[in-house]
Amino acid sequence: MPLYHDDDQAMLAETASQFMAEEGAIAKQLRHWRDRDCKDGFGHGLWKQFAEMGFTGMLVSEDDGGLGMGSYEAGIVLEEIGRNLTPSPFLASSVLAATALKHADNNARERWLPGLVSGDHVYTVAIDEGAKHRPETIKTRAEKSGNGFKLTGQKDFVLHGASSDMLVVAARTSGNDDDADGITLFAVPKDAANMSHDAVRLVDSSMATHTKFDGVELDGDAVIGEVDGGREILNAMLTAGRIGAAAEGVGVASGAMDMTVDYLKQRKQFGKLIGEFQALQHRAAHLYSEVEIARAVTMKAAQLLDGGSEKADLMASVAKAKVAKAAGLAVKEGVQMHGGIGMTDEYDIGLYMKRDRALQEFLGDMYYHAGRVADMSGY
Amino acid sequence: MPLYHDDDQAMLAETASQFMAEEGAIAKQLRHWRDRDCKDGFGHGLWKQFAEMGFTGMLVSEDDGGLGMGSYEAGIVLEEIGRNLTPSPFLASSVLAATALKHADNNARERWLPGLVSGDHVYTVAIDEGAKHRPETIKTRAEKSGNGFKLTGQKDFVLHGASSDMLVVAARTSGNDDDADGITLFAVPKDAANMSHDAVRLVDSSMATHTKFDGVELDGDAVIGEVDGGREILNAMLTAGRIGAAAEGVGVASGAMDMTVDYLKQRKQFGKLIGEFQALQHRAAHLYSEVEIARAVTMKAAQLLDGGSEKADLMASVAKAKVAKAAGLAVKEGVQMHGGIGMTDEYDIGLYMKRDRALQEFLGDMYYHAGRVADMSGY
Amino acid sequence: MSDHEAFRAEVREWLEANCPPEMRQPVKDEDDVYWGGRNATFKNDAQKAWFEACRDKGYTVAEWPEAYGGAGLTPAEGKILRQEMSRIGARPPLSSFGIWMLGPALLKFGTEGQKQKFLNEIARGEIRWCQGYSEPGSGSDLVSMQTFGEDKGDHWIVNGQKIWTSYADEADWIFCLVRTDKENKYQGITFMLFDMTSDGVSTKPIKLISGNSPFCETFMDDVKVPKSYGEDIPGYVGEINRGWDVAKYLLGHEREMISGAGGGDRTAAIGAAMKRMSGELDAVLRAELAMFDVDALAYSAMGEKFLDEMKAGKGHPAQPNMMKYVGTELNKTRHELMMAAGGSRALEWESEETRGGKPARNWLRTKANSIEGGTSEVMLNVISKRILDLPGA
Amino acid sequence: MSDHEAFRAEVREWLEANCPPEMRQPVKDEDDVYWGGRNATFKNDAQKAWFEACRDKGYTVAEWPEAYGGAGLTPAEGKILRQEMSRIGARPPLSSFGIWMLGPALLKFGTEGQKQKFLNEIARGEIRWCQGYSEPGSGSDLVSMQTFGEDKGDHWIVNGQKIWTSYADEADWIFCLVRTDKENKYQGITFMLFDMTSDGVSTKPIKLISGNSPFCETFMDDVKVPKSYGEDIPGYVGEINRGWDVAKYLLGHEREMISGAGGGDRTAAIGAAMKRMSGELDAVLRAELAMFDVDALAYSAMGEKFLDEMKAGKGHPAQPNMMKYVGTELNKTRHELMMAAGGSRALEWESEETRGGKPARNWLRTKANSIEGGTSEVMLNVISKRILDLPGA
Repeated sequence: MPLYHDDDQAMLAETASQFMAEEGAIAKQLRHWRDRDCKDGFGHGLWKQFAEMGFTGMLVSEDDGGLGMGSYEAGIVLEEIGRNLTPSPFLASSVLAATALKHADNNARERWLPGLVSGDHVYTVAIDEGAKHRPETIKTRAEKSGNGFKLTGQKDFVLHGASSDMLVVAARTSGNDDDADGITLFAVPKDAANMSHDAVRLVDSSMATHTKFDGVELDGDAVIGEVDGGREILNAMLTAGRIGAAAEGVGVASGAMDMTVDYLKQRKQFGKLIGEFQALQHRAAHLYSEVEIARAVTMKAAQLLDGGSEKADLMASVAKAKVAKAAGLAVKEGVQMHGGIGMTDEYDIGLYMKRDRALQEFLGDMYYHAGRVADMSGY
Repeated sequence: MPLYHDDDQAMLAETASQFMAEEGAIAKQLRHWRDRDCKDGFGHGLWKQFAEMGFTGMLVSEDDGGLGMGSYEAGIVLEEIGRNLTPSPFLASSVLAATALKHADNNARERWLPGLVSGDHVYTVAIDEGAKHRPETIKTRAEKSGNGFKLTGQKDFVLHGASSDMLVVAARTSGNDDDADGITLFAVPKDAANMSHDAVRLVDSSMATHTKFDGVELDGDAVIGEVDGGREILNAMLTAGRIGAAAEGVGVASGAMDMTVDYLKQRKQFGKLIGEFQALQHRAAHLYSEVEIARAVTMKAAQLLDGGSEKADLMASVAKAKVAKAAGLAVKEGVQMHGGIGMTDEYDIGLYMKRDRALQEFLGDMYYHAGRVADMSGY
Repeated sequence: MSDHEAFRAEVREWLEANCPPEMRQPVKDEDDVYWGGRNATFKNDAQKAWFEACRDKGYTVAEWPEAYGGAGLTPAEGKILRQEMSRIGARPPLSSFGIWMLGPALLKFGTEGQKQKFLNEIARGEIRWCQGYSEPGSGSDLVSMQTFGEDKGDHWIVNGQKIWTSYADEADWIFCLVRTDKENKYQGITFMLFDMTSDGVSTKPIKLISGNSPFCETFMDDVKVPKSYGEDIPGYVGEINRGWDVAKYLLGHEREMISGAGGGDRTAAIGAAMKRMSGELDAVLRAELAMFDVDALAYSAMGEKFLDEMKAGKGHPAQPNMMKYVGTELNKTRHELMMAAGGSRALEWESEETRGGKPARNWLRTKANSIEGGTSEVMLNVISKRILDLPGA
Repeated sequence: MSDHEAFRAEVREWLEANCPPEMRQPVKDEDDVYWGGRNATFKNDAQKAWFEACRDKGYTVAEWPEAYGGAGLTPAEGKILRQEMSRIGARPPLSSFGIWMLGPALLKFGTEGQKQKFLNEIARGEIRWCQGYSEPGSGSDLVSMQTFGEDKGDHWIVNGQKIWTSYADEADWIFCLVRTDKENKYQGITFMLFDMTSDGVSTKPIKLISGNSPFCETFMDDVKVPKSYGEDIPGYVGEINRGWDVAKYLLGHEREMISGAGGGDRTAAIGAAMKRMSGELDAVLRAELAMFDVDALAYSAMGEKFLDEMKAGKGHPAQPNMMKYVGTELNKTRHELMMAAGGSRALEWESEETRGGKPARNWLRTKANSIEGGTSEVMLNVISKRILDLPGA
């Protein structure tokens, strides 16, 4: 498969680009909700529009009412989300939770998928424990209790946890903290007793929670996949999520870069457009190269995943790390080249820097993923 | 003590600068001996001149016939050596071996120091085992044998080992390979039986050996310091040697930078001096900053060592790593900015790149020393 | 005992007696800093006592002459005082742009009358100053500024807009670059002094990406600036139309100060602190921290060398540009790594655990380091030209 | 079975029958590469057999028309052939600047007579070409070249000096940029073709920092270059004084080729190989390798995307400049890290263990990557101008 959009994908890209630039624009969504101190961190109206566009269920199979598309297509939408800094539960709900629900039995799928596809519901995933992403270690425990389970522990960095109708929670049902086996995924509904959210606003104005499970009672239906067999589903979720986050990061990088290159063509100092200064030209050209490469590897990772390749996991880490490098460079150069006004809240370039930071951290930063590349390569 | 030369040091710097630019110049020494395929890798005549200048014994106490100067002063000479790529046994003999001999008893000092001070002898040290510098592990063993010892093992990267009248060898007299204790230093004369050198030319045209000890018999007099108590002397040697190598690296960096900045003022392309191109200006200015900082930290490390500070060890690693970064940048930018002719053997800039590479590796590269900084800082 | 040792003993004793324990704590919050001025209030008695003791001893501006409110210390003595204050962690008794910026300009360019009036007011914390330099169209290219003062004989009528005037909303007076000759770019600027309560002056705070800030926009709408405030007290520093000389001197001084402060936080190694904060570090992050610490520790040696050379009148006069460039770039990297080590917790923007998002806000704030006081690009231009002597730079 | 599948099967069968096992080994030494030419000799029978089989089949230049010695394959068929050769590790049967450089120029700009003569000679390995572009004073600024051809009616008398002419000492003919109008910078250059045995041509090998090299200086001292070699066979390509168009086309083609090859070694991850070679790696070096491998693997995806887009006529036409820039910079870093992992052993310059200093010589040789074929600086200029559309670039 060639590494560029086919006709359908090109059409999707155009649609998504237009939609997000209009409906998901910074002024209309990010600044709008932020300036109103919105406790969701995103607009439910836009989420409904996502559903109308078919985005919400794009990874859901056609049998389950979705579009049955792949990670590559989700990446197309996510890149536009990134470019416009559009706040939405798309990554958590439509990529991460949807990937987990693919592995659920019919009952669970019937219970949860229609709400996702219709845009009535918002889901999220609870993976991290502590401030850094280390899914190899899972301490949250689910103990057998009657016909079901009792969940105890704490999850951090749960994206819009307090606004979610259901959380996919990775918990340990057997073994020790660091074991690969013994993990089970649960679909925990928002009204579960003994679950509490400490919601915090993050630097990019999104909301996340520290979520506490203090003996949350779950029945057997809550299990996604097999008991003790959740690691594989978790890994599938992580790979899809990382590639999705990378795709969004490519959009953030591109958006920041385009805005900066435009500025270089407008701002004058010393009687010249600052874009005429060769030192800035070379830095911009280097940045362009990095962003192009980040996009390529993200597309490649998505293609591998969609093709069922074993290499998808490695390439997902490469993509996540490379995008972190490129997008980090894009926002840093963006603010620096904008000079003083780049530091003001009035200009958008700083918003790209904030979003990039949160996205870098989500599902593992470049250091984590570079280390993973080394581990997987055997050194 | 302020971090600049006092009057005596300034005078030494001027003397060393003039001497090395005249007598130690690239055409007169490095190219001269290289093009004649000299098996020593340096000129004994120049070494005699070093002695006449007092350089050979500058770290040797006045009681032992030297100048009783410190690491700071040795650094002044080494920076000029680096700037002119002057091949000599100064670092191995007058810094490393001399530092070890300070810890030797009177007999040994009387035996070895006069030859060093007079320039008649050349010494070296044998520390590394394997291709990377890892002095924490020492496998070469010296076993008790009669009144003396029998030395067995192999040392690598022994600078001009085959041209040396004596080698200071770090060997294990007790304990396991990785133990801190149980190391003893020996002064092994060149005519020792069962010692063999596999001499190789290195990229910078210097000579080094893989030296094999196949049951080398040594009498008790060969011990420098205490039996099993050599680690401390070894560490003292390493610290002095690393600071010395850093100082030489500062010279290499400065020499390469100056040559490059000069070239920027001469070469024309597109109807302009290439030094007028802002992208090159900024890179040159960045390089200047890095070289200045590398010099500062090297001076600081030397001052700390001369002042007997506990921080000298840490700062030696900082200096070695920082100089490696700065000098590596200087030679890379140097060759690139010279363009095609920078790749030719006819121009000197490539010689700086070669010398830098060898120097980077000697006594630990930037990765080793950065790791050491982390270890020593407790993370 | 040398004179210096005697002086050190004397300083120690004085500090022991006069610096309250509360004033030996690190500055934590904005109101731990005392800025003086007409509307100043003290946070607590300790702050007041410490300020007044220093003021009376001349220690708010220790190296200024006694006639202008200082203690007339020699540079060597000044260094000893700073060392001793640093040893006990004493806070600065008074912070102000009067001390850092206007004072040095007046000491060099001011009339005796200006020094008597303004320096004493500054030293005693009576008048708080702000600085009117940048304009929206004039950042790195400062000399292109357009705020204009029309000559009306004994006064000017000033119109225009300044930006990045720190604490303009709390300052009493402003020192301000005003164009007084439109035909002459460099020799058409006057360095004016005027009261912020003058008619026609208004300010508007600037919100930064890191949150609220001390920066303001300052608007001047037909502001009347007298040419004289009394005998030998001109309403401008230096000569009319020669304000750029004063401004350039101050910019150099500012860079020196930034680089001189070049030590401090931004040069500290951080790896160990990150491990204490976050526990075991990812291996690659640890390596990045180690490579950073090498740079930071090396830069701190450079800071020491730079200060030593500056004191001794050695070193290249353009070196502060290098120090500013490297120091600010390092500090940005430092905060990038701190954010990485802090993980998702460090992303929090308002939480109690992060004291209102300190890690993230501090990180964002550092991004201005390489913009304010001369961008990194300008620093590199200056190094190219003045140190490396590259053509056409 | 689609046509392509049929073609693939056919190619497989042909390769099986015609590519000797010895020719399926990686190229190790210089004489494993067959360059053709008047004085060519074969290293062994296998090399000869493989070359002749390909020559007779048109596979030395498979996508060229059959009339010019090729096999007339479509691009899709050409790709299949390359894939199948790559699958069995088959060596190129014939390497030459005629194939890579002059051929494409003639295909685009040549007369029918030139194509008939020169392309067939190239395809059959009869004539080995070298390239005369750079001059000592004209590197990045190639168009400033000064080698001059004086018009003598039916011929030129050429004087001047070229540099970086690869294998000039072994080549039979040269394609050479010669100034034919001193008044006209861009439209005063002619792309000439002449025999290296002509009177007045001499060459001198260039020794590089990595050791001996294929590069030469080439001197032209009153060399007579005919304007015609027969009917419809001009002694120059394109028009007189319009050689810059041909040169520019070829430079673009060269960058495309470099970027197209952009895969290969320089994009490979190296961490695992370094560990196999050196044992346990220092922690910080391991981290640096990991960060590099991220870049290398990402670039290899970019290489794939670039080739796919190029084949499909998508992608920005200036993209080869980006590929060349990043690929060469990465390759330099790669060898820096390989030297670090290799330690003191990798420093050896002549030892048997290093096969005559391969690691160090290869490392040094990579430093030219970002100079030859357009410097990184020129690549960045082109990206600024042609892709980012920055002003004055």
